[in-house]
Amino acid sequence: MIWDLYLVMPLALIFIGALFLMLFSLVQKVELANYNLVTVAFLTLSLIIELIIFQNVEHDYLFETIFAKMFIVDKLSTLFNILFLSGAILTLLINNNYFKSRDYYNGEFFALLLFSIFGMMMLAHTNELITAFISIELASITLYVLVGYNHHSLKSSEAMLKYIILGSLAGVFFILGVALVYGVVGSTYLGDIYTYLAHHQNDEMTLLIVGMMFMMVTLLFKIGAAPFHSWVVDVYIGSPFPVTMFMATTLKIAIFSILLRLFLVDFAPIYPIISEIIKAVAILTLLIGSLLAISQTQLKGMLAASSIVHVGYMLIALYAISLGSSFAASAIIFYLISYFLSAVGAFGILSFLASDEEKRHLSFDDFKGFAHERPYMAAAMTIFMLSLAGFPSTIGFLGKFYIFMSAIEAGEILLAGFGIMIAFISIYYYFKLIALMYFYPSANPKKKFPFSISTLLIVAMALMIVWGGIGTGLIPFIAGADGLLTIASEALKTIGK
Amino acid sequence: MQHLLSMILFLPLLVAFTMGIFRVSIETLRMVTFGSSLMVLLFAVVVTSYFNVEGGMQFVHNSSWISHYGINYSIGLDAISLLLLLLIALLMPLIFLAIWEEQRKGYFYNLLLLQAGISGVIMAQDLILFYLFWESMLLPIFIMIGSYGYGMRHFNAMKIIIMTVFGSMSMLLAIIYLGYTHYTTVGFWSFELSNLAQLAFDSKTSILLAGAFLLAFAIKIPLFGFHTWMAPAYSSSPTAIVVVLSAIMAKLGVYGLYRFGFTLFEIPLGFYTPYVILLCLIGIVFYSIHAIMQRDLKRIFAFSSGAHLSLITLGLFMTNIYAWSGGLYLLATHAIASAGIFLMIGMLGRRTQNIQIAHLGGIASIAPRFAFFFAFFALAITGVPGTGGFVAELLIIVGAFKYHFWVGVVAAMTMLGAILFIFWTLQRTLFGTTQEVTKHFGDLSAIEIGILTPLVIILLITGIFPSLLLDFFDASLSTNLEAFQGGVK
Amino acid sequence: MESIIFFVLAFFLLSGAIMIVFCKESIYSAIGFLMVMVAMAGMFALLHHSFLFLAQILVGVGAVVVLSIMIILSINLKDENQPQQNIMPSKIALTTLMVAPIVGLLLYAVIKADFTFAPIAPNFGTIEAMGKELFTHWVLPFEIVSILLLGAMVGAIVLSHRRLDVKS
Amino acid sequence: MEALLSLIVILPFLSATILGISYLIDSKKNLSNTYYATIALTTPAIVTLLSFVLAFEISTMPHDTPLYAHLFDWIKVGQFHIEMRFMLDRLSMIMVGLVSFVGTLIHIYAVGYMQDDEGFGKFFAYFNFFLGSMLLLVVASNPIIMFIGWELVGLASYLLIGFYHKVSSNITAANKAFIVNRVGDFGFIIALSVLFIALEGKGFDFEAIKEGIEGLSSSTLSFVGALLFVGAMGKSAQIPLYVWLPDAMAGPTPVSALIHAATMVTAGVYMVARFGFLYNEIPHIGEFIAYIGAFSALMAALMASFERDIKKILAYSTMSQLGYMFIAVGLGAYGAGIFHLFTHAFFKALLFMGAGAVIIALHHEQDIFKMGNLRTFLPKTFITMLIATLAITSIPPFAGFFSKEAIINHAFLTQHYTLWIIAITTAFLTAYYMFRLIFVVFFAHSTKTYPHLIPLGKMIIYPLIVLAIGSATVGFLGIGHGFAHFVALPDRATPAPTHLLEYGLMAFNPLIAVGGIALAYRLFGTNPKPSKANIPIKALFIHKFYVDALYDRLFVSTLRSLSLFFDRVVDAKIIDGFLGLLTGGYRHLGVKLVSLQNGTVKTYATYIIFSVSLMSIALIYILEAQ
Amino acid sequence: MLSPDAFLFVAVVIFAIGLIGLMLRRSLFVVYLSIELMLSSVNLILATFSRVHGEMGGGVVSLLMIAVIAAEAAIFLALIIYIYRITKSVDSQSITQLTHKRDEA
Repeated sequence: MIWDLYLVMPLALIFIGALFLMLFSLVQKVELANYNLVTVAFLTLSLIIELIIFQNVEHDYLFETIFAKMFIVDKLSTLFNILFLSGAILTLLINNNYFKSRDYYNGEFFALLLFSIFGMMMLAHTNELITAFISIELASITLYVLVGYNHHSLKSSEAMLKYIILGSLAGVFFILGVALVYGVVGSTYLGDIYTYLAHHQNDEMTLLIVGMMFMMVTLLFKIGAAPFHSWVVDVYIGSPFPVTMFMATTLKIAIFSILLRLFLVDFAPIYPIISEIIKAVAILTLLIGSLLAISQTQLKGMLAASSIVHVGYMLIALYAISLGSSFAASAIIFYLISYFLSAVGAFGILSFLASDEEKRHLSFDDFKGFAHERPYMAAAMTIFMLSLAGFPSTIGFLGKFYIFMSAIEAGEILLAGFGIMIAFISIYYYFKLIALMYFYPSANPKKKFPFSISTLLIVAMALMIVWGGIGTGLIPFIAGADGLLTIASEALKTIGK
Repeated sequence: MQHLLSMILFLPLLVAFTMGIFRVSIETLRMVTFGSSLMVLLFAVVVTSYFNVEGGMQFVHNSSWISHYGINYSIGLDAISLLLLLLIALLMPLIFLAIWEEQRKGYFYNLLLLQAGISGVIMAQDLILFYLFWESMLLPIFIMIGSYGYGMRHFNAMKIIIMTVFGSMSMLLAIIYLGYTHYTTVGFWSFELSNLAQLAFDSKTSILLAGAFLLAFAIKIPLFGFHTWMAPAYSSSPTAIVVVLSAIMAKLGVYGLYRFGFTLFEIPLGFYTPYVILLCLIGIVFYSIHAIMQRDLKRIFAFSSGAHLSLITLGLFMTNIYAWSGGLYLLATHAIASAGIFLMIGMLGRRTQNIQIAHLGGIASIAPRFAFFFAFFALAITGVPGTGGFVAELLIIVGAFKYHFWVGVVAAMTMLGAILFIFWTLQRTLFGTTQEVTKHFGDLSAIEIGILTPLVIILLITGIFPSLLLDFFDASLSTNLEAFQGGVK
Repeated sequence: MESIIFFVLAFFLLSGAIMIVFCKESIYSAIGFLMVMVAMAGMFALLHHSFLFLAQILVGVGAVVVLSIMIILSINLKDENQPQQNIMPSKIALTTLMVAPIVGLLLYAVIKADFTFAPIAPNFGTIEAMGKELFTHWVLPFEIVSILLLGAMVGAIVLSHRRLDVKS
Repeated sequence: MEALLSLIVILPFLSATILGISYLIDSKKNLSNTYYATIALTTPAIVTLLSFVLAFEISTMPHDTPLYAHLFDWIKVGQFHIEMRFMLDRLSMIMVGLVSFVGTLIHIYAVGYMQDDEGFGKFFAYFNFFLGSMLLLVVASNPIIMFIGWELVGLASYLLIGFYHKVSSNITAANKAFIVNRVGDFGFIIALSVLFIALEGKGFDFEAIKEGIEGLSSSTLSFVGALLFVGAMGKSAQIPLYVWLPDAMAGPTPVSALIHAATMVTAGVYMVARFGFLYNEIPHIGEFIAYIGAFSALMAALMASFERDIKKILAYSTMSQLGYMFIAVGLGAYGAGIFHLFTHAFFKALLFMGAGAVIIALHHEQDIFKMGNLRTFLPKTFITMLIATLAITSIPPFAGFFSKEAIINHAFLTQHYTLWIIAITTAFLTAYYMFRLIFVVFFAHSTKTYPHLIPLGKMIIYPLIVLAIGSATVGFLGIGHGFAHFVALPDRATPAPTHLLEYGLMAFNPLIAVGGIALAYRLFGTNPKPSKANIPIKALFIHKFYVDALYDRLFVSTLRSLSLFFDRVVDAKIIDGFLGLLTGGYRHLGVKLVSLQNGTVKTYATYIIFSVSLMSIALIYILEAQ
Repeated sequence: MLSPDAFLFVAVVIFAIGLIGLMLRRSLFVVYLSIELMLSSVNLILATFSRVHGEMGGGVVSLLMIAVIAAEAAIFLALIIYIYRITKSVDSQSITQLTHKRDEA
């Protein structure tokens, strides 16, 4: 029981934090920085507990007597929680300046952010479809509001409008799918579904397969896979920077936590039936994502579109899971980590710049001569771009490497080749930014490196990316490329039945 | 001793990062980089002195990197790698001397990174490690062409990166496939070259795999048809980069073919041999003729490089001892000669701000030393006897005739190819009357002569006493050739 | 008897749904929605879900529909503020064609599954059974729904508290 | 002795290096001409001495035991084992002696001639470099080392022709010389490679080749022989690779004398003689060589007859005389060919140096029709040149008579009557154009005076005298085939002539020559006029058979337009065009796709629902397929 | 006796009508109501299946769904008011700043 309380602490802390901030936002005198600090404090506390849990947990049902077997705690969920929490912490810390520079942030922002995180964490823990649905809704609904938080900007409002309508539309498919699954199995516990699948023939569960497909639609929508990608670019561009960063770094990962749980274990027996659809989606996602990315004129749009491409890679691995690839799942987790680091860094620099100089719109042209103005920032940005492009010696390369490895293990050499082709195209749009930074003279004078928590974190991200790409086990306690993979595969080991 | 290679590899990186973090002044930076490049040269010389000519792969160091996939930090040297390592170690101090006056710090950082990348490519024995360095060395080149280059530098920088990355991506796919096959057939992961070389494939697969590798190297070399990045990149590059591009980078394509292509794919390469040889032969003629009407010195010698690299590749693919020795010999001597010529074009450009042939002329009458060195390197490129190029071309031609008569005839055309444009170039550049831009052309300074003289001496020694160098890698080469021919049979 | 009730309810349900989609005036749509909600409650009753029937009437009709209508009335939409949109038959046909596969798939699977109603337990659908089920098996989602409602509430407050100061 | 032999080659290179480095370091021109001249003259002098010592040594030894000097292993790759080894047999001994002796004289002459040139040091660096290369070519013990010398003399020739590099046309001439030579070398290297591959494993020294070719098929040998001769064509200016020789006169006159008369151009003849054992196996190729030589001789003579530039006349005459030599070596009379080479070196060097003296005296005037009456002003030059002219027109007892007569008679005796007629015609023309030169330059316009004549120094005159003595006397070495017996080359057997025939032929040749002289006197003896292109055939001769224009059209223009085609079409349009199509197409697709993202929710919703319905169709299909 | 298929059929049709509404109409109200319609139809499906299986789980889920519907309604209605305040319209296409053309300008 004490152990269970311990396990629930991270979630409880987040919820308490959300309530706390919700109430305190009524107090007008509190400075914004303090809200941020409090939020970060709650998140950090939660993160620390999660880290400890990660060391000790194997596979556990929280409060089994009360929650039945709905609340699962294993290394996978803990790992994902660690990612969300760090994503949120990094978002908040890196954007510290940005919050100060914009007058529309207040306490509720942080409360909503915590609610959203709570939803994602719940999603990682859930062992039941309705809980999953409600968690997704919780994470999404709060995120909708966050997207539209900038009430000075029509774009922000437009983004929110689109996100709400399309997100709700997509959400309906999930619950429809759940309903169909329930209709067949008579239960929404993942365990029961698994048992059912193990004892029945395929033709008895047509409805179950249909339900699985509809659930898939929602999940694909939320991660921004083509052809459900249309919202991504608009919403990313429209959102305030911290929210874009938050979305890019957390929500996608959260959805993958449930995707992995569903398709790696519980739906595994019937997953191969729809895997061809996943393959098509993966190909389409890669293609459309790269097409969109090369034609974006805004930097944020490019990053948004390229995030579609990154989803495409993970879908390759997801497809490989259905063909029995044993590396695919850890490849996805590794890729998520690598994308997480790179995206945090890239968006971090954008928002840092946006907070620094109001006049910057952060189009491509604003980066002309950036390297001569801020050499260290440019170096960091270069590292992020290289990592996103999958250039060797960054973590992004290893991420892609594992993905392609899983595809080849699954016997899909052409698919891997296609992925590599897309990676090749992505070189173009990422290097375009590097080119802009280095190839043009700077109009502005050289600036000093501003030592602040934001910049230090950005530099730390860059170092981690490099370390993740080339790091070995030489230095203990700092997980390099090898260590991260170990973590991923350890986490995956615990989700089995 | 064991870590000597690692020191060669990481010293430039270490220097670059330390200097970068402490934001040192340009004077310090210049001194330290030059010093580090001398240190690397010293290390390389020490390695050479301990090198056993008969010994195959040496100085092997192997430590685990990504244990899950059996990827190791695995480095080592054989005679051919050592040759390339010596080349880069020798050229870097000269390049740093050549850019001594440079005020932009980026030059030094990028060159240090480049040196590390190239050394890594030369030493790597693990395919993933190799790929890592292979790609990484592109970045400094990209940034330097784009930042400090000339002409349509942005476009050309993008072009070189796009085209070369295209090749390497295909190679990556093949590498992954190889590694996975090793896992399924042998039971554990490994990307170690020596392990992967043991694998057997059905012929279709191996042909595809070999093709993927070949594509990467063909673009880097570049063979005919994959070459359109070459002239633009050369003409846009700053001196330091163009030297590295022509002297080292292009050779790495051939080296890659030798080290990886021939070790991994003895038989499937046979499938490609006729096509590659055809491309090489076309290249020899095509590049030479193409160079005739170029107006820019760098472009002319870019095509000249292309022709020679085609010849080197030709030598490699004919797989007899003459052609192989000749190819590797040409690899070394052409590296030196083209480094010399491009360094000189850099010096010329610094004086005149203009390397369009139409605006030059009359240099010989006011700057005889410049003219001498320039003509020497140009002639060395044409393979005049007494310089190493002649020996190499002779060996390749003999090897080509051994392979097939008509191949030999076209290979012999290199003798004609280079002179077609080089003498014309010399005429328009050095001779005749002075023009506006060459009116006040200063002769070479002592430092510049100091940079160029070692190259001249090396070229002469390699030309007059070829046995010195040929004997050095003869043993390695014969062993590999036997292994290769054994594999084919 | 049940069949007649079912058909009546289904008629109201469908006509309500069609009203929602095809009526130009928002208020008619809202009335359609009301019809749907009420008919839905009837359906629940028909399925012996007495508690659901109650909840639907209370929450669905009592809260959601009323709230919607109130908002329609409060923002007092005039005709010129409504999007001018002609619903063309061709578009209807096109969209119908697009949803047809989805409907087809669902019906295909449903028919293939061949469901029949199980015999009803004595207390099926009562508050008691519902409560017991809820608090023995469904505590977790129940809790999270409450958090969802809280979050939605905060979000709604944030949205509606906004001042309109769009900078150009 | 070995050391001496090595020194012969090494010394000139060494001195060339010293001179070159001195010249490059001495940017302020502190070093005097004396410094350069001392080094420059010492070297050939020592070499000459050494060669005489060696010549003595050799002539005492049996002819089939040459002297060897092994320096080092040059290449050892597989069977390709090439030693840096020198071989001195009687043939190479003759050549070494000739080259070093004539070379020394020309060096001396050049010191006088180049005195005022600012590139004095550089000139002698090149000169010594040339000397070394030529000696390397001559004493090489295997064809590869010979080829190195072969190439290096080409390079030296390039450098020396382009010595006056401020005038662009001189460089063009130099380029032409080098490129045409390289075309020949292209044939040479192919021949060597084929020969090597055919003989692989048997060694590649001349001796080893001699042993090895026994087993080779006649077709291989023919191929090798023909292509070797292509190399000789280039170096010795035979049809069709002669075009560089007239242009090569752009270099300073000592260069013309040394390279384009006495030494380098004869390398081809030497090479064919060196490979005599090979050509003896394939007489039909030999005949081919002889015909090429004959036509070259005739053609050159025709062109010389209409030329106005004094040096170019001599250049054509060189080509013409080389033609004779090729007739000889082609027909297997190697001794006769080498003998003509030997005598020719004397009188042609003399002619060039005399011409150079005239040119320098007249302030670099080269048009013969602007000269005249010079015998009164330059008597020594006139006499020496007259001797040389008599030698070349084969008036007995001057040197040329003996050597040329041997060749012409050989053609007659081996029943190659066509060749014989050509050779006779050429001899007539030779006499005509050479005396045309003498008459126009030294006799005509007897009233002409030269107030600003530059006096000629001793350094210029003395070598002329020495060579004049040589031209007058060396012919006697050939009496009774003495020379040919001495060199001991593998001459093919000739039918012995009857005495009557022999005397008849001997008398016939000078008669023909006298006829030519008479014609020249009649046309140019008193009042010379340059020929005008008033009839087509004359135009053909004056414009040098339009060969230059033809080559220009055929090769230069073609290559240039091909180059432009490669640049503008193959690279830009085809390859980059294809790549551009790919990338551009992809970008275009991207833009199209972005325009589909029209930003309205309704459309986006439609996309999503449409996608779902597509997935539904796919799923129905999958489910049905199960 | 009614079969479950009848209920499911009605639910599916209502779901489809909701989808059509989303594709057809620009009015935010109709969009909102369409989504609610779809959610309700799923609710009906759940209730039907609960009856099919004869256990209360589906009913409970339906109950929770009603709460979710309420939450969605809250957000949607707040959105509608907000958009109406900004644009004086309930058109879903009243703000179009994020189109590609706009970015290029």
